[in-house]
Amino acid sequence: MATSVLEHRAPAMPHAHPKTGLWSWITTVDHKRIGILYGATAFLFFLLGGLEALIIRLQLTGPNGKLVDPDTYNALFTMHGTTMIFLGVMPLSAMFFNYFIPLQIGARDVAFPRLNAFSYWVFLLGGIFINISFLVGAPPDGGWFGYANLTSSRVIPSTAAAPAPGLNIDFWVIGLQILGIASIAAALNFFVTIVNLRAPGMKMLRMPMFVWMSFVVQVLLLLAFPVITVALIYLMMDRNFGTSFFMPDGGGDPIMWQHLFWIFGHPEVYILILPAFGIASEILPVFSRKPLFGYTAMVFSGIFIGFVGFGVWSHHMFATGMGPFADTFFSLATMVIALPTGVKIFNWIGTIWGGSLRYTTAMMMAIAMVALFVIGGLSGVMHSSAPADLQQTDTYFIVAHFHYVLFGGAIFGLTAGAYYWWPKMFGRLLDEKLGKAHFWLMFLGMNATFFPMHILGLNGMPRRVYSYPEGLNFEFWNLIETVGAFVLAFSFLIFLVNIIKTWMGPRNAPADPWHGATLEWAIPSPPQEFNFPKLPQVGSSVPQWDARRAAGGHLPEPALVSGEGIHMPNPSFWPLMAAIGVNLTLGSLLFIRQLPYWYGLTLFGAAWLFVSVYKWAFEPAH
Amino acid sequence: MAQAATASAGHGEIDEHHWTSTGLDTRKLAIWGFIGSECLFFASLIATYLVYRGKSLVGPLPHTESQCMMHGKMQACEAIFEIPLVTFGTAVLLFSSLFVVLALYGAQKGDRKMLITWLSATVLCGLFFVGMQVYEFYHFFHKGLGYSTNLFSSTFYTLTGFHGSHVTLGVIWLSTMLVLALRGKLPPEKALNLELAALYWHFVDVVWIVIFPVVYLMR
Amino acid sequence: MSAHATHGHGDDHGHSHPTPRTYLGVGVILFALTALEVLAYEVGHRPTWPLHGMVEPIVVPILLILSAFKFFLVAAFYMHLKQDSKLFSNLFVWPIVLAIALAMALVVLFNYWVKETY
Amino acid sequence: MDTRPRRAWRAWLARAAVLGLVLFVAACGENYHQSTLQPKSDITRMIDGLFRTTFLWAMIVFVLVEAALIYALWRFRAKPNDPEPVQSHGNTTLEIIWTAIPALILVVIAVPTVKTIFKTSLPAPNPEVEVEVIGHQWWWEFRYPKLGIVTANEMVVPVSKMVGLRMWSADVLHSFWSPQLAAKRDVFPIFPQTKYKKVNPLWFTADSVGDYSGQCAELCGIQHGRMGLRVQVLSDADFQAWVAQQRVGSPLVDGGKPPAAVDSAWKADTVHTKGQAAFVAGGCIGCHAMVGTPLASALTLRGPNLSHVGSRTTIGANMYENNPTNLAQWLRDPQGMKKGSHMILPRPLTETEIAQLVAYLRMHK
Ligand code: HEA
Ligand code: HEA
Ligand code: HEC
Ligand code: CUA
Ligand SMILES: [Cu+2]
Repeated sequence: MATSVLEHRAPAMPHAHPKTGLWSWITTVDHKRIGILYGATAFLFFLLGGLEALIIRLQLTGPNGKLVDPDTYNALFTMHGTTMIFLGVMPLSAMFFNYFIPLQIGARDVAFPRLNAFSYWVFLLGGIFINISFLVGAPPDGGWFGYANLTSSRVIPSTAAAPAPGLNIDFWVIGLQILGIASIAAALNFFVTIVNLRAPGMKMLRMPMFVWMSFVVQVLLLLAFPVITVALIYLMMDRNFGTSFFMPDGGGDPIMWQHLFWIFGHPEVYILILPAFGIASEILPVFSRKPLFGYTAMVFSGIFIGFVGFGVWSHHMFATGMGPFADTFFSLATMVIALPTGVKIFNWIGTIWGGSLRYTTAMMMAIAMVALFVIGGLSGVMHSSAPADLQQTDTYFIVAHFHYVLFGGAIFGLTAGAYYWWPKMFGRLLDEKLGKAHFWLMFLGMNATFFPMHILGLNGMPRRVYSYPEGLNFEFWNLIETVGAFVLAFSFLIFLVNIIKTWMGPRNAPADPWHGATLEWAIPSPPQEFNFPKLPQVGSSVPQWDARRAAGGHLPEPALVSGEGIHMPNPSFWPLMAAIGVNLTLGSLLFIRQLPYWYGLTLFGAAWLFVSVYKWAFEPAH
Repeated sequence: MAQAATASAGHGEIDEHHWTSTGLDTRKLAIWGFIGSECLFFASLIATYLVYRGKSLVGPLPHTESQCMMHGKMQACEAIFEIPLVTFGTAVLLFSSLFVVLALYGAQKGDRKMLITWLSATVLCGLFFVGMQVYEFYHFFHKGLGYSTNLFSSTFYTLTGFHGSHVTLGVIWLSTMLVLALRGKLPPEKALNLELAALYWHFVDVVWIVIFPVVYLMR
Repeated sequence: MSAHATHGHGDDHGHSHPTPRTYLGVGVILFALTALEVLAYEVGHRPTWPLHGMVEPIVVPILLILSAFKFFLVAAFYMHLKQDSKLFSNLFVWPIVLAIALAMALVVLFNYWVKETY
Repeated sequence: MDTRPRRAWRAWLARAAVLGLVLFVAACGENYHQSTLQPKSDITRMIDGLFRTTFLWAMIVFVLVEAALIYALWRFRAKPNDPEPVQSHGNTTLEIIWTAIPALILVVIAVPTVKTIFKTSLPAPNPEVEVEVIGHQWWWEFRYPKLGIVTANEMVVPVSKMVGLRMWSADVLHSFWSPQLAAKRDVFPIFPQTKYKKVNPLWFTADSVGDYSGQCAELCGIQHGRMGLRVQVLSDADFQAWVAQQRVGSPLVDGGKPPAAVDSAWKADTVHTKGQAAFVAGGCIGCHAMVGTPLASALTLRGPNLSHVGSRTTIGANMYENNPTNLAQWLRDPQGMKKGSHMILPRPLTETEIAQLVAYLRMHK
């Protein structure tokens, strides 16, 4: 499909696309390659976020930690949270969206391949932008939800002149706006892809569960990101132009920021977890040799989670004193989310119940994701009780909750996906022995790191403290947590070793190593550029199983075909150019407070963007 | 594109390159999805305006006289809004919505004259509206309403400013279409290109339909 | 492939294509509604005008209803939602519902459920 | 596979489980001096009861779900030559059951939740002691408007009397948290210009005498980690004595003027006079109200009121014990003691001045 405004110049003939080399990656519009780019980039960011976490853990190992300064510590957890969420889990999910949505729905590519490339480049440059802050010594340090008015520049309007605010928060504000553009563009793309490019016969209620959950995620992204965009704009104005959106001295209200942030922020947590739910729903049936239990219930519970997810945001604000009616409303609404989530958990158990379970690494990761997510979910329900949350909020009990859902849920789910789909993406099976070692260490390390946080939180350890005194007896569990974190780091080193080892080995993966149920297993590993020589005809939600059954239990290895006559989109270099334009335009806003003539760079960036978009629009798409 | 599917339809066989599961055009779907997303963008801006209504600490205020700081001293300031001018701008924007459907009609029917006439009219209306807003902002500014003067000014300028920038983008987009039309590159098969721009334009218009009463008319 | 996709832009599903006459008619109504809005505003805010007492307390509802109606007309006729696929209508209506719900929730949260000072 | 290592594994597992249990029990013990699990007031008991209800049900769900999962993992593991499992697609009755049972559990949690919300979120109806809590970067100010007291970082209250707090902030958001006595609530900035003031309430009736620590719980900048506080619960008699002592020279009593007798006693005391001279010369008065200095009545200065700093057990917001060594070091190098704190001395003090100031500050109990 073309994005161009005009196609009159598009010659309808196949082009010879360069297949290798740096240029081919820079100009690629192939969803599979973009997926790999997303994955590689996000994994590096994840390691960076992990490294930040390790420093946090080292600092907190014992009482009165002196490893880093308090301000550095604030920057570390801010960037750790921001990195993990916006540069780690979201783009790791985007890797799977990119690679597997088209494959699972039987499409040749996403709806707008060049827009897809654009999303990636914007994400990459935005991620670099926000991390450059470390190099210039001004890393964001206002926490990952950047509460105003700490993040507004006029903090103390007293007689003593407040020091000129640094660029720390500006990096964060602008970086998130850049990343938001990437997310919205990608979400629009996948949304349209799922609605419109499903293979013949694939009705909505025949879509693989991963595609369904991804679909819900795209809707959430489209609806939630505009809200934080507005909030960030306000914050930027407060910082740079003296407005008072969140400043009480001008009549504004810092709580406004909290509402706008969490109206985005709560749907965001489902944006983070639903892809992992989808992945688990793919893996559990395949390795249980049973279809997903309660397909329809799974679909509707996912939709319901997304829907209700928009009505619970103030559970992050119970301590702000919203009054009894708001507290009641948001408490009850939050509790309701346990129901559809429970439906998911029970249906997963129903799926493995009576099955014939093969314990591959992917399967173990997926099962662990179910087991660990339950723990995080249940602590979530404990927070949802507003008065109880008055003790829990801003303590390590919360930190425990969200690492159980984010690490136990999202990261385990995504890692499961990596093991499951690795052979499809790279034509090589990851080593199962190393995989199991990775799994057990990760499982152990995860619980050692995050379980004690429950105990510490309930026993009075607040979060975001750069050190704690001796007398409170926090040291023992903190020590265990630090050890756990290094076990986790070690498990990821094993994963890296596994990747490298497999990389150097031969391409040994068959098209369908696991006896999968969905369309991506019907084509060679890795797939050819056009994915499907002929669009598949789909008759159920498990087309590959249907085919296998029809073939008497054994399917021949699909042959490579020439792809003659299949028009694939042209590579293009304008998405990258446009992404640079976006970064120039927004990035230059960093300096408007200090040096007004940087407006020049902003205008230059806008012009650059403008030209790139026109070039893009008028370039032949096929 | 969907229109090219004609060749193979009805034979039980699909044209793989133009297949869409819903039969709807992919780009049109995208623009609608984008519009849906934009609803939340404007909703956030409007909600902030509403929440902060009446909470400004100093003048000038939209509908009433107030005390405000001007030329370095506190003094009485008149109400900011001038309803007749915006009403006129609103009407112009509404008309432009009408004009662009007429232009689209012309494009679809291959009526080049109709297309060019109405499309030019649309662009002119859009330009007029942007001009009206620039004039309005300038005027307000000289009545003492800077961007950071009070909560009203900040929320008002941000909301209407973002609407205005959407109008500006729409004008650029429609002008591009106009140039294409003038060069004869907007034949009926390509009318969809104009339809997308028109949808965006209508959206910007309906946002104003909400902003106008909520911001200008509600006291 | 479903039959309707053969019709090009997917914009007429057996309904009659609107004509410039329809568009014009809608335009006239839109203009009239705007005029009514302003009239309501003026009447509502000028104590000396006739009907002021009646209109004043309901100015806001009047404005909201009129603008909702205008919104509907533009969306249905100019944006072709009346003839186009239901999917497009859903893509517009549900976000609007959410948007209104959130905006109302915020207004309520800030104005009715909190006591500023204790 | 050889069974022996497996057995060894199991033994280890058993031992680990026992150890885990012991540790977990220890985890809920009295060792933690800031624990939410050791409520010492009416409101925290109420919240603790609610927490225990939710915790109980969460544990029940946890055990059932994980048990079912683990059982299935063991029971349905693949065996060689397994036939294809029954291809069940779902079961509507089951779906209804496993929606309905959790719904019931939620109702059981929701009812006490709502009850407690209505009991805890409103201000105290008629408190016997009223305290205004004002968050500053990074210390707490406590004012007792009716008793005429201004103090910092250590709140003193009588036992068994309802204490009503009215809380706000002088700069950014903070959150007042006293885990054993009052749970927590955020405080929001109120500046002189602010028209719409958000003052948050909290209340508690402490049920036993003691010294309880607490801490700011909302990220508020560089020293958020060390924005501690203490609440001392005294017997009624002790509290009355404390009040009488603190009223001397309080900005809320006589504009900070001490009674004439006290004043003349101080003026005769060289520790006082030298210290006060250093206090003025060192620039301390720029930020601290202090009895006897010109700004003794000021309520809006940057730093805590020091009129009775000698009576406090800690300095730097519960960071250091209040002893001569720490105090001297604090004056020598405030930034080294608490990096980023807003105490920036106009000039370094001489050792003599420090000695004089320490003696002076400690004298003012
Ligand atoms: C992947 C991300 C993710 C997910 C899925 C969730 C899921 C949930 N979260 Fe969590 N949450 C976060 C990420 C996530 N959260 C983050 C990052 C924060 C902190 C932000 C910050 O402050 O930095 C946070 C904070 C947070 C708070 C605010 C705490 C505070 O700061 O004071 C609350 C309060 O209600 C909450 C509740 C919930 C609930 C009820 C769920 C539910 O969706 C969970 C539902 C699941 C289950 C309940 C388990 C399975 C169900 C059953 C087995 C059925 C039977 C169950 C019962 C009958 C109870 N979360
Ligand atoms: C998906 C999200 C996610 C993930 C995966 C993690 C993973 C981890 N997090 Fe967390 N965390 C958050 C999201 C996440 N976190 C958020 C949102 C916050 C709140 C921030 C805030 O308050 O603003 C937070 C806060 C937070 C805190 C609280 C800080 C505080 O409040 O003071 C702590 C403390 O222990 C912590 C620890 C960890 C640890 C040990 C891991 C480990 O699991 C990490 C394991 C991974 C690795 C160890 C990587 C391996 C690294 C190497 C092998 C080194 C090689 C490196 C290079 C090549 C560069 N995190
Ligand atoms: C620029 C302002 C400023 C100046 C000047 C200043 N202080 Fe401070 N002082 C503060 C602030 C702010 C704090 C609270 C620091 C914290 O805990 O984060 C403080 C805390 C203290 C404390 C601890 C109080 C307590 O209860 O915890 C003492 C004692 C103190 N200052 C003494 C002095 C003396 C003596 C001088 C003069 C030599 C002085 N200060 C000068 C701002 C100032
Ligand atoms: Cu004050 Cu944190
Ligand atoms: Cu939430």
